[in-house]
Amino acid sequence: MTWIPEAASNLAGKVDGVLLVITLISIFFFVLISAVLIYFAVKYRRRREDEETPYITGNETFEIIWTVIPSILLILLFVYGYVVYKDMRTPPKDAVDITVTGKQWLWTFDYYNGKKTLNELYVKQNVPVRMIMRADDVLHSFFIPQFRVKQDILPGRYTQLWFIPTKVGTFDIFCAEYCGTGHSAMLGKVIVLSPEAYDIWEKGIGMDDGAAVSSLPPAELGEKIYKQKGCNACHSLDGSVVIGPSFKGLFGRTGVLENGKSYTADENYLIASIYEPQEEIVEGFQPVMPSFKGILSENEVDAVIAFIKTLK
Amino acid sequence: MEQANMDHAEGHDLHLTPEQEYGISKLGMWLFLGTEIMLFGGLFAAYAIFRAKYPEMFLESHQELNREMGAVNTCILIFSSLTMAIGVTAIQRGKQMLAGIMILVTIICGLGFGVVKYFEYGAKFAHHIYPDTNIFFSLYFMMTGLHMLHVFIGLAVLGVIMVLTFKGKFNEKYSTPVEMGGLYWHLVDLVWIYLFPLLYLVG
Amino acid sequence: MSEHTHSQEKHITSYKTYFIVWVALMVLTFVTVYISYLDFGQLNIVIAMVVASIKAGAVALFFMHLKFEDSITWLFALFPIALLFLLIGMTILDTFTRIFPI
Amino acid sequence: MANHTVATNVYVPFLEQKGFLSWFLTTDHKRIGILYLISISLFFLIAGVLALLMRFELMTPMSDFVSPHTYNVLFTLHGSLMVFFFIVPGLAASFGNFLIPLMIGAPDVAFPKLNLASYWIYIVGAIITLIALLSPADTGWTFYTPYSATTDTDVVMITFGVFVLGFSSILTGMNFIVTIHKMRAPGMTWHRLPLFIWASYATAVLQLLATPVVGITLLMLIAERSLGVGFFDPAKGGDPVLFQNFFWFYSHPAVYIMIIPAMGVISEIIPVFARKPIFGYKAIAYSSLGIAFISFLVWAHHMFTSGISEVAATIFSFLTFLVAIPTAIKVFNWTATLYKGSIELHSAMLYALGFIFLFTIGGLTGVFLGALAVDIHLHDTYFVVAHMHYVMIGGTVMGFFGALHFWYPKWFGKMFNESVAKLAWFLVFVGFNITFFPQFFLGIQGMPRRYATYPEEFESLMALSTYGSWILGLGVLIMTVNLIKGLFSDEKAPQNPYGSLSLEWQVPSPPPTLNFDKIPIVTDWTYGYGKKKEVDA
Ligand code: HEA
Ligand code: HEA
Ligand code: HEC
Ligand code: CUA
Ligand SMILES: [Cu+2]
Repeated sequence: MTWIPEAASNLAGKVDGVLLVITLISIFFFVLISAVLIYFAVKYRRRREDEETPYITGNETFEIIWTVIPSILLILLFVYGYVVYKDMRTPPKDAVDITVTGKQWLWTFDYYNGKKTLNELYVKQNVPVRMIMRADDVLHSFFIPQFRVKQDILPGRYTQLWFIPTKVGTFDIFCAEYCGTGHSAMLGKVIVLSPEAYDIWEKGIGMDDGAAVSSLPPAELGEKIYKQKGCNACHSLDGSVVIGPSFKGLFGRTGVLENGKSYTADENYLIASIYEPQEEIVEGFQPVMPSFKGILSENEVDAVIAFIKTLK
Repeated sequence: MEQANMDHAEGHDLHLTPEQEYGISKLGMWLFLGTEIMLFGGLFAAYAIFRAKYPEMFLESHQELNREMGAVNTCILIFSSLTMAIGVTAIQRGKQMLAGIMILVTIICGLGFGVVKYFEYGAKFAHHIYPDTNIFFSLYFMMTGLHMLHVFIGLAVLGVIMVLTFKGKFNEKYSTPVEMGGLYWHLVDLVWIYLFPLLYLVG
Repeated sequence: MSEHTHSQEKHITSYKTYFIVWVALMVLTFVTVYISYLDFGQLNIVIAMVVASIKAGAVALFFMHLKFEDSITWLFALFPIALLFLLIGMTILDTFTRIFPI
Repeated sequence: MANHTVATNVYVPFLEQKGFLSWFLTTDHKRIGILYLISISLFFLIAGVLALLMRFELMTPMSDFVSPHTYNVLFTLHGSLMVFFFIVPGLAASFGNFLIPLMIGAPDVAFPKLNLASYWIYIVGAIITLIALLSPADTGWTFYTPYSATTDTDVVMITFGVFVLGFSSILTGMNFIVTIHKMRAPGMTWHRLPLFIWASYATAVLQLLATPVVGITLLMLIAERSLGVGFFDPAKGGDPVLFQNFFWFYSHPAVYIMIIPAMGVISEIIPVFARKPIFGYKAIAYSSLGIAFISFLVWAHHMFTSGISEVAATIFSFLTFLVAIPTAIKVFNWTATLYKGSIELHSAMLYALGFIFLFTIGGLTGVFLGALAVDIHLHDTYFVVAHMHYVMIGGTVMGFFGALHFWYPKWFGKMFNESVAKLAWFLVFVGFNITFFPQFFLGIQGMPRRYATYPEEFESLMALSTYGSWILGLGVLIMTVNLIKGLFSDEKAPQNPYGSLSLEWQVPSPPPTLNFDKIPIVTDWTYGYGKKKEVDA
């Protein structure tokens, strides 16, 4: 682990430049002050009770020096920071638009090509992207450390950010603005594909990510969906309650709903829970689960259920 | 170098001379008025922003307000400020009876203001206008509500001061509480001077 | 207590002054109400605020005796107003220079 | 030389009177100071224990000790209690109350009854907030809308508690300003005032004029929740970012409410233990006012990524850099004061030197955050957490501990064990750095704050931070025990153990009820240490 995360976007290098300059200036001043402080504290430590000290009340020259030099440095730093900021805030004309919606506690991405993904953002290497962002409920913040980009997303209004991904790979997306219980689980991935790989992804149909995945056995596909589509943000596999009930031993379980009715978690119940979560709320939980209608195909829901069945 | 003649600092209480106490109270009061300005400030800032954002909403909604009632209330409050000021001068000249009566008139005016406001609010509720109707009315209710709260606090303070005045506690040598009560009351007036046009006239 | 005990002499404002100020306030109130029936477009609020500020100034200077106060009182009377302008000014600046991508 | 005309007729220390009412209805500024001291220390310990719980949870990436919801509640309470109930009233109310009248040669503050009222308002606010713990909020101490307007937890109660508390702050500020203007002893001119007084004055102005804005903001939030108004709700035409503007208009000045008194303390401790006049008196004095003034102009540096306009961000970034200048002046002047001194490393002095080290780190990292491009990356990461703890613990808390050790003999007339105090200092200093230094790296790596669970790659540094917090906690514990034990020791403190020239040391320890037998006549400034050639007015 280096002290600074990998620089994986066109902006990262520039931000790192500012960061480096500030770090150097800071280290300089810190070392200077500490060295002088320690030197004085040792050199002039009290040896006798009746030591005489000179009556020095100040010195204008010094006063001016240590006002003017930091001032100049600070103004330079401001300008440098501003120049890079301006860059970070001005998307190029040819950027492709991807719409991001943040809601408690998922990311949805809508692409210019009509595709839609959940918690996974696919972008093409070296192609500028403009993210147009909006929240459904409360504030969130879209943050990719390796790209050095961050922007809050707000309900009722669009905000934007842009970048050119320069390295192929998978990087974390964090929600950086506190948004409630699931804030720390509101994670995503940005997957930077080489132009060739991106074209293949673009041609893939539906929401499955490629033929390779669909050919998995259902339970394994279900597990993959569980991780990719963000079920893991709220449902644990080990019996602990995060935000929603754990999936452990869920299948066949009986329980009580908020409205007092009791239920058995059979296939139909699970399908309904995923497509219309607000209809039947399990007792003791909040109605916060988003509907996955239009996000998970029927095959995928079947796969999830197959996966849940394996969790005894 | 000033001379120290402060031997009277001995003893059980802070022996400040009445003049010193007067200076101290007055500065304190003005500082307090400064915080009051900032307290209303948040609402004024919100007003400025939302008015600039939604001029039509403000224009439309303010027509629901009753200009006449607002104007009447403005006159009542300005008049009460006059009587309060006269009360202060009266007590400074040692005229306790006049001062007491003037404060009484001020209080009556304050009550009158409250009565008018009561009818105004009542009329709003009758038209199903509540604080959550729209942002203009949110501001209207919060600004006038906070102002009303100040009026009530002022009335309570003036009530006490009036009783003490009639009891003869104050005179030309010592009139600090009357003056402080006066400053506070004028501030209440001052805030209304802005609220009236902002809410009733140029919504 | 070092704070100069000299000139603690109070200024007592005469009843006459108060009456004059009051009449002025009433006239100005009438003026704002009257003007509000006319339409000066954007100027409406400016006029209203100028009139209100004159009134407020009169209340502060005479009813509240600010005219006869020392510089510290003036400072503490004016500084909050400056801050208020700052608060309003900067929030407005922010609100109306934002960028909306769509 | 601060002249002292303290007669020695009947000396009745202010601690003499006994009984419940003698404390709870006291208007003696020294006793009110003690009341504040006890209250804020309790809140510090409570909120500190909450922090230790948080750190314990964060030792591993999973949420295995408390649930995410509980974690969120923990940092909300930790932040709110620390900020509103410990550090904002903190030094200003406890040591400010104790010292201001003594230092300026006055028998009490300008409004003693109001002073008592302020304390009780503080307590009422605290009680309301403690009641709020029955259904604790989970919004973070910043109460950002719309989350705070929609969460099921009880936000109204805690914000109302903070609202009430605000009045305590306002009244204290007003009291101090008037006291400093009107109650100075003869000869105590502005340029002879101890620097702690200048600092308290600057702080008081901030308290007076910034606090009402947070008051009205919280009131608007309460109205939002209870009356359904929509100032901050986009669905009703409101603007969530407006809330942030209002909140930081107060809360940025509030961070200087926290630090300026501590800077004042440092300016008192260093000359005494270096036996040197403070270097650059006027520069330090006026820079306090400068900081206070500029601090009103920088609030939106907390909002660079929040969706404010670029123009505003640029202006605020520029002004943020300006605020570093008066601070830099202070740091350099303190360092220069040590030159050719006769330095005694008393525990109070160790805290003061610790302050300079740690606060410099905190301040410099503040400059990182002020730089627009860098803040985009670092905002809402552990870098900010580290920055704020470096300035608040490395700065204010160090100053607070320093003040405790420095004025302890004066206040209580007793002594604590100096060796134990040095040991505690060492543990606090080392533990603090182990806890928070790794967080800078975590932040740069991208670890977001307010995360109950976190990706595994951050585990080693997070665990290190947790171990550090144990050392820090141990240090605080030892210090607390040492100071409390000192109260019951038989060792009487001398009137002026360090040879200070400031007025409070010219009266017996503990001071008599009305401080002075006679109001003293001051003939020189407070810092006339060393072999003197001329008198500085
Ligand atoms: C005691 C409290 C305190 C103090 C004194 C400061 C001091 C400063 N703070 Fe800090 N700050 C906080 C408490 C404090 N802060 C808190 C609590 C938060 C987080 C709130 C939250 O979100 O929960 C915060 C967050 C915060 C942010 C927002 C970060 C974010 O959320 O993205 C920023 C951004 O600009 C910032 C900047 C500064 C600056 C520039 C200073 C300056 O005043 C520092 C000046 C000092 C120095 C610079 C060091 C000494 C100078 C020299 C040695 C001279 C040479 C230096 C140079 C030439 C560079 N702070
Ligand atoms: C004055 C301010 C102050 C102080 C002193 C502290 C002190 C500490 N803080 Fe705090 N902190 C904040 C103000 C402060 N904090 C704020 C404002 C936030 C932001 C909140 C938010 O995001 O909303 C924050 C957030 C915060 C976080 C980030 C949480 C997150 O974002 O997820 C962390 C994590 O490590 C942390 C840790 C600590 C630790 C380890 C201490 C240590 O210094 C604590 C030291 C320990 C003690 C003081 C306890 C000692 C006592 C004992 C050992 C037992 C004795 C008991 C009795 C006698 C009863 N704090
Ligand atoms: C934002 C949090 C959240 C996410 C993300 C989420 N859920 Fe849920 N889920 C909940 C909550 C809360 C409940 C309980 C309340 C309810 O019944 O709606 C729940 C209930 C359920 C239930 C019924 C459980 C029972 O014990 O009866 C199923 C099945 C379920 N979710 C499946 C899923 C699947 C599959 C996914 C992902 C594709 C998912 N959930 C994603 C929050 C979430
Ligand atoms: Cu979404 Cu935090
Ligand atoms: Cu700040």
